[in-house]
Amino acid sequence: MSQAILKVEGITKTFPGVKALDNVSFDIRPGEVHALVGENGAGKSTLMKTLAGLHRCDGGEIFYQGAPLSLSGPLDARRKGILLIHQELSLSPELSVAENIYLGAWQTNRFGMLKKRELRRNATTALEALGCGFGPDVRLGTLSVAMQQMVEIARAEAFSANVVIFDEPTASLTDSEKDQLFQTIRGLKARGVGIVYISHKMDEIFDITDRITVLRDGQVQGTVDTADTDLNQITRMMIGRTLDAYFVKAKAEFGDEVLRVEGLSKRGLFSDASFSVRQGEVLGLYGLVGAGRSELVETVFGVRRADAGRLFWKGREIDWPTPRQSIDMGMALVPESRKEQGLVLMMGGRENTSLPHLRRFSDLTVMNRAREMAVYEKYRSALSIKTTGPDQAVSQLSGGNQQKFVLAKWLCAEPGLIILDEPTRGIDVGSKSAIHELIADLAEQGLAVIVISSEMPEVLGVSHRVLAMSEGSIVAEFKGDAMTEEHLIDSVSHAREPVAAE
Amino acid sequence: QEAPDWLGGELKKPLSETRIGITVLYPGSNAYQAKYAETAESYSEELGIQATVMDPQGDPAVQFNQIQDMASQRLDALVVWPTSQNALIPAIRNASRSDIPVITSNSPIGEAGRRYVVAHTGPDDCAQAEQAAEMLGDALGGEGDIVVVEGTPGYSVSILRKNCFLDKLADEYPDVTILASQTAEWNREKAQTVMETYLTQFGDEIDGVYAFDDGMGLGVISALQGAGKEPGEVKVVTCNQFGEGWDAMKAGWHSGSNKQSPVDDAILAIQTAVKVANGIEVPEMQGIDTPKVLPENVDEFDRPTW
Amino acid sequence: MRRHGLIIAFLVFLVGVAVNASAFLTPGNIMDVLRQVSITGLMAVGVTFVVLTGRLDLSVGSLLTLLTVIVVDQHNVVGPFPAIMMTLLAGACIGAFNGVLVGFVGLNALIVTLAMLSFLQGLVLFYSGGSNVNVENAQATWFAVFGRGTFLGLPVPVVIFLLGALIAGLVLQFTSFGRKVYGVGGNETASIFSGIDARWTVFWTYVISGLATGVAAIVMGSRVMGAQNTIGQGYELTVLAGIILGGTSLLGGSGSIWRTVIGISMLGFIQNGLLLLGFPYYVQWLVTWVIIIIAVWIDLGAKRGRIFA
Amino acid sequence: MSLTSTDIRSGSHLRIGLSWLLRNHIWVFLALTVAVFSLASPYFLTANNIGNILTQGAFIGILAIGMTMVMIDGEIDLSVGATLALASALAIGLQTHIGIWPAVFVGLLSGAALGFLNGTLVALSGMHSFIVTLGGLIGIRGLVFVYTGENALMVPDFSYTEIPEIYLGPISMTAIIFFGLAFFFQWILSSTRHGRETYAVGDNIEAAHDAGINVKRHKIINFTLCGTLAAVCGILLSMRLGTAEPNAGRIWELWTIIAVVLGGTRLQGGFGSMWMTIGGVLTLAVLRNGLRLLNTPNYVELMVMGAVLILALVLDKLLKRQEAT
Ligand SMILES: Nc1ncnc2c1ncn2[C@@H]1O[C@H](COP(=O)(O)OP(=O)(O)OP(=O)(O)O)[C@@H](O)[C@H]1O
Ligand SMILES: Nc1ncnc2c1ncn2[C@@H]1O[C@H](COP(=O)(O)OP(=O)(O)OP(=O)(O)O)[C@@H](O)[C@H]1O
Ligand SMILES: [Mg+2]
Ligand SMILES: [Mg+2]
Repeated sequence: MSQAILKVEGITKTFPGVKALDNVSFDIRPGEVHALVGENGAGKSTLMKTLAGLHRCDGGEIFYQGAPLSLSGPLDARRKGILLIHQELSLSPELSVAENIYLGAWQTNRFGMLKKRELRRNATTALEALGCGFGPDVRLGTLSVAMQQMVEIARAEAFSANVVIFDEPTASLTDSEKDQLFQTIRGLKARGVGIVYISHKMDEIFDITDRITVLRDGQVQGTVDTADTDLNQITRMMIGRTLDAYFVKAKAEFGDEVLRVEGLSKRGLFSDASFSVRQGEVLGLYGLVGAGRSELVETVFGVRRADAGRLFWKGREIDWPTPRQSIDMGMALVPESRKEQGLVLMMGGRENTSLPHLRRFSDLTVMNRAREMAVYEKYRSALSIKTTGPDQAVSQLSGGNQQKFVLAKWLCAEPGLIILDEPTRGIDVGSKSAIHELIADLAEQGLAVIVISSEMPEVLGVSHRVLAMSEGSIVAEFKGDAMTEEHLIDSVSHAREPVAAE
Repeated sequence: QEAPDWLGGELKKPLSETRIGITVLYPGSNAYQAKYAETAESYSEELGIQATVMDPQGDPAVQFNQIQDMASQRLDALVVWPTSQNALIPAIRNASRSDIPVITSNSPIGEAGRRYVVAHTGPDDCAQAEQAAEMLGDALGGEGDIVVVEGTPGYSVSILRKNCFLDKLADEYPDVTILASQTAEWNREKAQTVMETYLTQFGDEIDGVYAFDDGMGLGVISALQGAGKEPGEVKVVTCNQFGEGWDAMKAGWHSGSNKQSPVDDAILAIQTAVKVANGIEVPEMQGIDTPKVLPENVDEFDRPTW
Repeated sequence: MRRHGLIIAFLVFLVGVAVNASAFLTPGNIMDVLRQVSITGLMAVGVTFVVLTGRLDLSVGSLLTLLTVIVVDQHNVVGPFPAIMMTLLAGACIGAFNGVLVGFVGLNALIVTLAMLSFLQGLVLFYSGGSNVNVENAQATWFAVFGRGTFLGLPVPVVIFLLGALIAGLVLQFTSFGRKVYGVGGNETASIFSGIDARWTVFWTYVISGLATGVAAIVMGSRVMGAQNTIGQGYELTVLAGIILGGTSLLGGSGSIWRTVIGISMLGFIQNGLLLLGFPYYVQWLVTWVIIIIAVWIDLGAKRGRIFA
Repeated sequence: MSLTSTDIRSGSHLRIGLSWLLRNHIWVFLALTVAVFSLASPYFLTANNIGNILTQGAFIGILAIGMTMVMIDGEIDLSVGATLALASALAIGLQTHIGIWPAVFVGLLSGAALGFLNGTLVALSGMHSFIVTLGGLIGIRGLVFVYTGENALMVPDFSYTEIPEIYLGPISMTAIIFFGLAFFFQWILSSTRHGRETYAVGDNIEAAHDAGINVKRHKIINFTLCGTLAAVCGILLSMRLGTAEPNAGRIWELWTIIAVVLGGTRLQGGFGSMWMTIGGVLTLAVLRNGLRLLNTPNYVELMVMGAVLILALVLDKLLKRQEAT
């Protein structure tokens, strides 16, 4: 293999109270896709932010194209050819696509005026190179998440990057969008660009990467060639043990119907959705991003109002509930965005856990701290959440641990129906399989479970029955042997033609 | 139409077609201003003239705009109670240049602008402050330690009531010492707060208090009562007596103030404006009386209704 | 140390002034200061609820004026007890009106309460016709007790203030309503997903703010035994400055009542201390400026573990 | 035209027009108020009165330009009223010592310096600008009093007040300066690097920072601009009044914020323009002038202003909801 384009030697980074990176060394070669994997909070994002000039490391050295690299900031890194595509998109919705591609690096003439024409032209070139279906003048806020991500990737073209870092790029992409992304990555690779690829999705890692570096608690566990390793070895390096099964399905013993929805419609979002779910059943809801699944379940839960439709809870028809009523009835919704919808970031785990059930944790409105602590402790250890204490602000936790608190806050209500919207997005394999086991457990305890996922193996792996949703309509239902990847893809890609349910 | 007696000339046009603009403000002592405005309105109605009364809310720039707007309506005369001695000079100059006569009421504008003003009417703030100095000096027998409670700083009334008082005191009562001087922003409650702090700080050293108006004077008296003082133990002198101040004086808490009638003030201003609107000569300066009100002669005055 | 940086800074200031002005730290003066801050303090306690939800209430100054005028004027008409009830009711209603506009209609709080500031100022002038109002039988009414009385040797305003602060503090720390206030302030969407009706929570904080201003107006009316239509002017800024000085975040979700009490007392002691040292009042403004910047900065720096952002 | 966006779902011209209107509804509001007052008062639609409105609006307008820059950044500046008072005091007070134009220059400099101070404090400390500038609102007023010694300062020579007495028809120099500055800053916003950065910073500060925009320096620049514009306003005011009042500009910051928000610029940043601000400023000026022409009592004016503001917010809300569906 050729000389490394970027080489990290012994870097260390400490945050108050956490040693995020501990003597980390690794390298990136031109034309390779180098995977970085590890549990939540292992330090992957921190390492990459250090390379992209967003963090300054406390010790160690970085060599870029053979020479020691010192970065004055993120723009400096981009100009030098190191581009980070963030875990959370890093764009400005009110600006145009072209302006976003060159965000912060706009060319100006002598008078400080933007060279708008040049900006447009260059942006168009970059967008065309990626085969994007939109122009440079569109306001970014009107694009879908996948399209926005393409805008970030267009920066790689625009700055002719030598190193491109993807931090969990597929977290909010559908399979077809993912395929498109992979094509783009292969294109970059062919041009000799060194690529770092961070993901929790192991199939992707084995699909696209050449080498894998495993990080654990801020330390490098080792670097291996992808061709020479297997899932078990990587898993063991990541979490110190192997997993026997990646997907567990609950025993199919169904009880009474818990929820039935008939003809639910909301103009512009979804129409005529009908389904039901029984005790002990795991119902999968599959669809492409933007299919309207989140909106559908949010409406059922009462965060949004429907235009039409009927709702039956345990056989009785009920009025459209408010979230409060839904919770009291025994419904729980684990929302898809933990930071916006799931957690009060400056509160600790304890207060977040009890937030939906204040009445249960209070006597005549006075909070009962002991009861709160007991429940908090139970679910913290059950989900093995890493914190320094019940009042540590959850904003200080890694994404995965945050996600576990979102789960904790809903599980502690012991609901009759739990709806999980992308429950494993951004969660490491270890925790992911823990969540899958949990889903199975819950179902076996008699809960009804609805799982929304854009990951086909997951939705097939955990559900007893799968609904496919496309452009706001439930287009197909699969169970038993009919639950195959081919059927699912088939159903959602023929958007308008309803597929016969099997 | 018959011309009223006080006019001293012929009406050029009927009173019902005479249009007068009035912009009044007396920062803080809104009771006085309210009575003034009320009188201005009721008296205009009585005369049958068209009058507009505006409040610049203490902001000279707003008053500036008001004068501009009234000038553009081509009123027959403007009555301006200036919020600032000098800031309105350009506005008044412009009005006078477009042949709209301006009368200042209650407080005069600065020297530089006098030539754009047809006449000035009203009490003399400076004279009142000097009276206050005399009353306090006399009440203390020419010597003692006093504290001062000021109005909102920066307005012409405050400036006159401060400087004229200080000058008079320095000239005629050199043995009266000023311990401290603080603003209470024409606010009764803040005056009470300021006085309480003085009492903590100086205790029994304080022999007298000068407050710029009666509202703040009443706050001072509340503080004295709170501190367990006897009526008259500390001499309180203010400018411009209000109804409650009159009561306090009868009860012995108040040692001197002066009577200034918003009714007289407003009527004089409007009469002058009507004269000017009809092209009748008026004296450049017309004052209203502000007699001293002292515990000795308080019964000679009616209780003020403001 | 981190949590108490504020208190330490405050103590340093107190000692500094006391060394230079002997009257400063006498029990009498401390009581005076507490009495003087009791009105703004009561308002600040109410507004703290609003600020904790990440919103503002700039209308409290005008509201204080209106309510003081109402309580004093109605005292002469219907007597003290009904007047007090009317004042509290009026305060709660106007708070509720703000609450509907901000909580339910979802309008921007800064602008709504700014508009309300103007509107209430107009209402005061309309109600009073511009003139001052006074309690007619000032000597004979028990109404005087709120502003002038003492209870167990403490001035009643101070007792009301501290009692109000205590109740408010307990409500915020230990009740589910308090938790909702912090939840909505910390992350409104997440709170809605957790079944909290953010609209009602916000609504109630404004009602509390209006009620607290009502109590403050009663103390004010009783202390002054009269009202003029500028009496509460500018109080909204003092209240906000006190809350900010205490370190309660304007973004919502973090802060507390004890911080507000400290902040507002600090302002009172600054004002009083500089008066005692004989500085012109405008020096007090300069000092307030410097202290707000330094205190909030230190507080923020301690929270994030770094001085510079 | 809204220069910040191009609508991807653009359909017919009608739709574009409608969506333009939804994003610029202030102009509809302005037209409405103008229509009402024209009918109600014969003096309203006179060249002289229009001139007055423009001049009167220009002062808040100039403050509003700076405020718009800061607000698109997602910040706020409450200290502009006090800053303008200081600039006007310096411009007048120093005249006898150093001459008219040097004094004016020092006035401008003081505004720039205070803006710089605000910006630096916001950037370095990470405090919310509401807090920093609330402190400034209190403290800078103190500086004014220290300098003026509580007195209103008067110009030594009243010819100073004739400097802005240049008219283009009924339009005064002050109004021309306002419009000139507004156009200039609109150009800055839409066509310069700094302007686009302003949107980027206000819209998504993390993204702007991660993209290597020097967010701190950027904010300092905008606060400095805002302070300088406040000083411009203060100097024009001193030329208008011939006097520097220590209380000049009290609560003007509130009127300024009201004007900017009325225009449609968002307090949370990332969205807005000078066009909107001009609309807001004119609407406010028309309302205040019209009510005065109708001889409404003071309390009615206060109540109407409050009500209109709330109405405008409700309208904005309804239109946004309309736009969403
Ligand atoms: N700005 C910060 N301040 C303090 N601690 C931080 C900060 N950023 C990250 N950390 C901590 O550093 C550790 C590593 O975090 P990092 O985000 O790099 O994890 P990660 O491997 O990317 O996890 P995930 O897979 O969940 O994204 C975590 O313990 C996290 O809490
Ligand atoms: N960026 C966007 N701009 C405008 N509309 C969008 C955007 N993203 C989604 N939508 C619309 O919102 C609706 C549902 O989107 P959403 O992405 O929440 O669906 P989903 O099926 O829940 O997807 P997922 O849960 O995978 O994110 C669709 O009608 C889509 O057109
Ligand atoms: Mg990460
Ligand atoms: Mg969704």
